[in-house]
Amino acid sequence: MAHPSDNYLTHTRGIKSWLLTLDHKRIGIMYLVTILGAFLLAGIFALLIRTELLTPGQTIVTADTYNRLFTLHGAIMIFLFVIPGIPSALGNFVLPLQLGAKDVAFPRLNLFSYYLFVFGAALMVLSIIVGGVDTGWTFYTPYSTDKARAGVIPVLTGVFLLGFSSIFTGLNFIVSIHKLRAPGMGWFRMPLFLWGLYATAIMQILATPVLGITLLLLIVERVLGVGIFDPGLGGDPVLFQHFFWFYSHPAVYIMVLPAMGVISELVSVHSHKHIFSYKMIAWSSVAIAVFSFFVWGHHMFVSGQSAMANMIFSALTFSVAIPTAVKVFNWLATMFRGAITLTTPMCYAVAFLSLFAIGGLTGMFLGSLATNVHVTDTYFVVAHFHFTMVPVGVAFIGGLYHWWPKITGRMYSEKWGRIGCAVFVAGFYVTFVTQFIMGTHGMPRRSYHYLPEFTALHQMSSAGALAMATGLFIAAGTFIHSLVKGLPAAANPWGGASFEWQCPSPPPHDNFTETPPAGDPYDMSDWEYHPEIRGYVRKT
Amino acid sequence: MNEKASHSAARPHVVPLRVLLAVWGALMVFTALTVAATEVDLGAFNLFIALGIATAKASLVLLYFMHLRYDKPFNAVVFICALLFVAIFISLVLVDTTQYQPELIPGYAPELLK
Amino acid sequence: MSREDPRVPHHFESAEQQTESARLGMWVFLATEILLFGGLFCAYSVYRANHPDVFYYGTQFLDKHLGALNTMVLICSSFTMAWAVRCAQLGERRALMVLLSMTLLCAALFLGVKAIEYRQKWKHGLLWARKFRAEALERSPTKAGATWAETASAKTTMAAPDGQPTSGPAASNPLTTGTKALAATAAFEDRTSIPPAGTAPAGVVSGKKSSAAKPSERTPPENVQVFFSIYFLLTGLHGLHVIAGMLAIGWILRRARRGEFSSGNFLAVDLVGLYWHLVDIIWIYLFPLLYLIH
Amino acid sequence: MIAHAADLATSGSLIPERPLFGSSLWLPPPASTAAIEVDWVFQFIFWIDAFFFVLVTALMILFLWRYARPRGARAVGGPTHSTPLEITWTVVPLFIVMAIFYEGFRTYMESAVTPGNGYDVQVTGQQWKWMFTYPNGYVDENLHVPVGRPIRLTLTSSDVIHSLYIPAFRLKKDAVPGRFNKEWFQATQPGEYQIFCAEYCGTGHSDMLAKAIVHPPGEFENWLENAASYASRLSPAEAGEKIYHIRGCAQCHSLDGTAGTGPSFKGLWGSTVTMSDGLKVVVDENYVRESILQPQAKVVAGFQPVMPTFQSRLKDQDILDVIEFLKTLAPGR
Ligand code: HEA
Ligand code: HEA
Ligand code: HEC
Ligand code: CUA
Ligand SMILES: [Cu+2]
Repeated sequence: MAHPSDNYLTHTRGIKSWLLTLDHKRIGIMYLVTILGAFLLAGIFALLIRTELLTPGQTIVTADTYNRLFTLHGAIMIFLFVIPGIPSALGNFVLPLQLGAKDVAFPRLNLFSYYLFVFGAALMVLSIIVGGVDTGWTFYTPYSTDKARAGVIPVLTGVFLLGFSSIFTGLNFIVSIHKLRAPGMGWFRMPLFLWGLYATAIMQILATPVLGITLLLLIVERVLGVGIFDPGLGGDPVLFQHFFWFYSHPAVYIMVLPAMGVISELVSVHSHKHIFSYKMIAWSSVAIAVFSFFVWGHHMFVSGQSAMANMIFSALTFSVAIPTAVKVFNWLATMFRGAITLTTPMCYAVAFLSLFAIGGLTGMFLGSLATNVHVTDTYFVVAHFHFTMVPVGVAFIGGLYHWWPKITGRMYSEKWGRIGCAVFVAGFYVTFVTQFIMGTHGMPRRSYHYLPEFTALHQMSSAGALAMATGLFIAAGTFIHSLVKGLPAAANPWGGASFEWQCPSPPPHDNFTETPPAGDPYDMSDWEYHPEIRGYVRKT
Repeated sequence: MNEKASHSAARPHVVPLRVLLAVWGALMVFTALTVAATEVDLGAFNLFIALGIATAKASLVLLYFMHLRYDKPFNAVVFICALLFVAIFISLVLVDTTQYQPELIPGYAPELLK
Repeated sequence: MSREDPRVPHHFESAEQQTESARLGMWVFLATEILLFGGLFCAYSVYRANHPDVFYYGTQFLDKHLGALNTMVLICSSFTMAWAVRCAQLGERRALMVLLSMTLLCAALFLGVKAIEYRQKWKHGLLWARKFRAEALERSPTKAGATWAETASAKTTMAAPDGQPTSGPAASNPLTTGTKALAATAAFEDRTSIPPAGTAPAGVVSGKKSSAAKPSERTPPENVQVFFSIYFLLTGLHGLHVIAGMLAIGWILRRARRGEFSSGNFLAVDLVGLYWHLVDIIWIYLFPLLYLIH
Repeated sequence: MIAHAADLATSGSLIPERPLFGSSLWLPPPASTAAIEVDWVFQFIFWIDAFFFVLVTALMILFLWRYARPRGARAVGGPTHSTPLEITWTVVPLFIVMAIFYEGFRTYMESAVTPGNGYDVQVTGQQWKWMFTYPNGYVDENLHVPVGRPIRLTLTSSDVIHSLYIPAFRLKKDAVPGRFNKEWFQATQPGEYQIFCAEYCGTGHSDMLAKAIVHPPGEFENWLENAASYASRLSPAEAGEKIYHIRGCAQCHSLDGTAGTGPSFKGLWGSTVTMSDGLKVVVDENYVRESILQPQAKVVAGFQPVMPTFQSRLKDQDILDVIEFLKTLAPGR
């Protein structure tokens, strides 16, 4: 055993030892801080959006400002929060630990991705100075090439860099999972979080480069005018949509697969029961990853895409629902006859289940051709994607609570953790269920003002947003409180059986002095609770 | 790998110079061939011939210059997956754009005249 | 834990694990490169499938011989690179350096030829869409240029709306008269008669569908500029990769001179080689797709 | 099927009535043939979804309550998989989603095939206004149609992508520059319905509104004849004002003196304006005519040369009418 005070946080000191670190755990923490900062910024934009929508006409900002607000809200939330959130922050920290490895395969590349990320993020935020972007996060041509504000170029460049950051992280994870598994850890002995990350990495490798070329083409289109996407020069704007969604549809599963991986961990560990049907959950991740490449056209049903393509894409869209359903039912089956402790991570896990079920099920209205035509580009879609992406954020926060003791070596307040979760979820339902109703009544999205009959619903929605923000601030408060006053955490506070619980909290610089023997990561039967250390110890 | 790495089998495959030369020669011949093939008018076939020859050349480079033939099979899987997904991308986009072609306004490019 | 080789980073068990990881990483990276280019190949396929005439027409302005020359140059460089890897594996330092230098030389030659081609295009105004000058086709050295003036004037008289005096090849397109904002509406109003039910979409007059043109018919089709856009995008992105490859080769050449490689340690040469061969493979496809359209 | 669908949708019996929109909670009252069908599919999916949502949430809450344990619980055993169960929850959803796909697809195809006897209207989107062109060449800012007759729309745009959205008809189609998208509908109820632009198109996106006006049987033809003959019916100045609205001049030129994209028309006539190259020009017939036909010839100082030419879109008579209208706005009038 290493000396308890020598952990990765105290291993070396000084700001330089952080900025130039090759330790995956420190890089994970740097990601975490950056990503939470981005989340806060985009969340503030969201609150400004909701304030503007309090009244039908102008409330606080002009139409142009509003357009810049929702664009940056969407773009930052997606590219700086949900996509990198779980893989880059939690994944970086947890993946080598769960593998029983000392680090990821390419630590230098890992640090490089982080700086790409920071640089890309900075470019996106700096775009505000040069006039902002008002294209929507989808950058549709010819608006983005002809009309939009000057800020598009820095934003596009920023997202391009973020894309490569994401690619390199994925590459690192694939190689790590292939080559660095601990002796004896077969593919089906990996924790399911790693399956989620692996499936995600496949998509990052295969889809993100297409985003790269799309953005590059868009920049070239705007600067030089190559006429691939700009109809003014003989290009085809619908082709741009194909390019964009070929990445951006898989991207929504890049967001959700790691979240599902987290949920598999949370549900099993906090129900103190072996995960139900490990193999189906593992394979369904891969199935979702593969199917997700065939459905991008469902974002283009009214764009002038041909009826034939509409039919193909609609049919294929539904294929993704099956592996998702498999996961949902398996999680329920895991809870069945479990020994469920309603800890904060478990609260977030069940919040994920109930919210994501709605998000996914409303995807059925969108995937079905007849109903899509009516609700596409309305608040119905806005509500759908918040009901799918905010749960990803929920899983992220749940995972953060779950691994927080490991990361910081301190416990947090369970009571306030649960209160924060409850306030957030209640606010969430109010904010976005109202938007489903508005959507079916024809309220178009990206509108800074609206017809008076929508006023009541919009105001309810704004009130809900305030509650969401309150819940999140409570959550943030528990984390800060824990850093300052938290009780020391045991190595294994929850009784999990995967490797990360078998090294001290916080882990030493090298993770494991002795790699533990690989076993079933969900067989928790020989761990026993010891109240005096607030944690589980393996039966001897 | 998960199994205790066997250090003895670590030696890389050294491709004999003879093979490299032969591949180089074949590539040159194929290049000449593909240029020659354009001189004959075979209609749509020309495209297939050109792509066929290019694929043959690419395979030679992959198998021998890039050692794929002697490498871990998974590396080949990675490469083939990449090609497969490019193929999916192109074919589904093509299915759509060829269908809506008649709706486009021919020669629409107003900005060129500015 | 025993560690035979101090150069192996602490998180790997053995040099073999490191080599395998690095090679897998490189292959995964090459996969992303393929998808990056895949986007451009997709744009190529879409425009070629929908406007074959544009490609038949455009390709004749590319110099097949220079293209073939460049293909051979790149193949040679691939060969020297493969040989260089072999030398590195066998620990032949001098030969490794010579071969890497030859590879660099070929790469420079390739870029030189490319520069010549680009200069010709620039001179003739055969550039990407916004910079494209249609008049250039007239002055271009090929046979096709000759017919341009005639067709242009023929089309002008046929299509000029409202008898407005128009001139120049650009006017041949009835839809593009006036500013962009007007074009679409003009399209409606110039063809005021709405087609009867069940026929082609309004505004699409019967007659020349672009794909109907035969390759022998060497009149400049509409929107030729797109061909040159695609040409510059594909060769440009490829050119950037060549430059990146040259930097990488230069870097291992320097390391080779310092004697950093040995038969037990040649990973970097191997990886750069893989990258360089991919750049070659992409060109192997670009050459027939751009220069040899028949 | 239609009868059944109509039953479900119009009675709204399946979902509670809400006064908020004078209609059901979920959808506005249907007003086209397709809307009735679409609503049926909507209900179909709605109830499947409701079932699964209740199933998932109820089981979840039940388990949370039934198997709750205090902190420090020991792990419990139990089966880790069950093939019959797994097959069931893979195959049953599979069939359900196939049904959802089929219903949506069938209904979509019914409305995708354009009927032969339709009435044609051409739709042009322009930042930030809709223009509807009728077969006789008349252009209006609203969509007027006869009830009970298939209307075929041909959509395009003159700048960026817009999307014509009529919620009451459950109709939406993008207007894409450089192409003609087709769509059709058949209104079932006379009345006035809201039109939105559903594809984000810039500053004025949320103001890009219009009305779909469905005329009772026999009235549409009269309306069209009347509207199209505004030139002979109205005084030249009134006709000019009408052109000002329907041709989209109002998008850029205000009447109250505030400068928009272009200079305001208030007090323009007879005044002296300075061009970007310093030239001074008196606004008279010739200048206005030139401004409309060749807007880029003289560009007013302080403005971008963005005004489109109206060559071939406005006839000489129209321009004269506009001039008369401008005169009414002259200072001292
Ligand atoms: C994390 C992100 C995420 C996830 C996971 C999903 C999941 C799904 N999405 Fe969503 N989607 C987005 C994010 C996401 N989406 C975003 C951001 C947009 C808009 C982008 C923009 O325009 O700005 C969008 C838009 C969008 C559209 C286009 C709408 C439009 O603009 O017209 C469509 C259309 O088909 C769609 C469908 C689906 C489907 C079918 C799923 C499926 O994967 C859902 C599967 C899940 C379930 C079905 C629920 C669980 C299953 C059960 C409880 C079992 C029983 C179920 C059945 C038997 C049906 N989505
Ligand atoms: C992950 C993605 C994500 C998330 C989480 C959110 C969160 C929210 N979104 Fe957003 N949204 C998008 C992605 C997301 N959104 C996208 C992609 C679009 C489309 C943009 C476009 O059209 O181009 C969009 C558009 C969009 C619109 C539509 C605008 C329009 O079309 O006109 C609205 C309107 O209500 C809205 C509201 C909200 C609200 C109230 C929240 C709230 O949930 C926000 C609450 C969060 C906070 C207030 C931050 C608090 C943070 C902290 C306190 C720090 C946290 C620290 C810890 C917890 C440790 N969003
Ligand atoms: C897209 C915006 C736009 C539309 C639509 C538009 N204009 Fe203009 N117009 C401008 C701008 C900008 C200017 C000033 C620059 C210039 O002179 O070209 C202008 C200038 C003018 C002038 C000269 C005004 C002056 O102060 O000297 C006249 C007259 C005019 N427009 C008439 C019209 C009429 C009539 C219509 C409709 C049939 C119309 N415009 C539609 C943007 C527009
Ligand atoms: Cu036009 Cu939005
Ligand atoms: Cu999607």
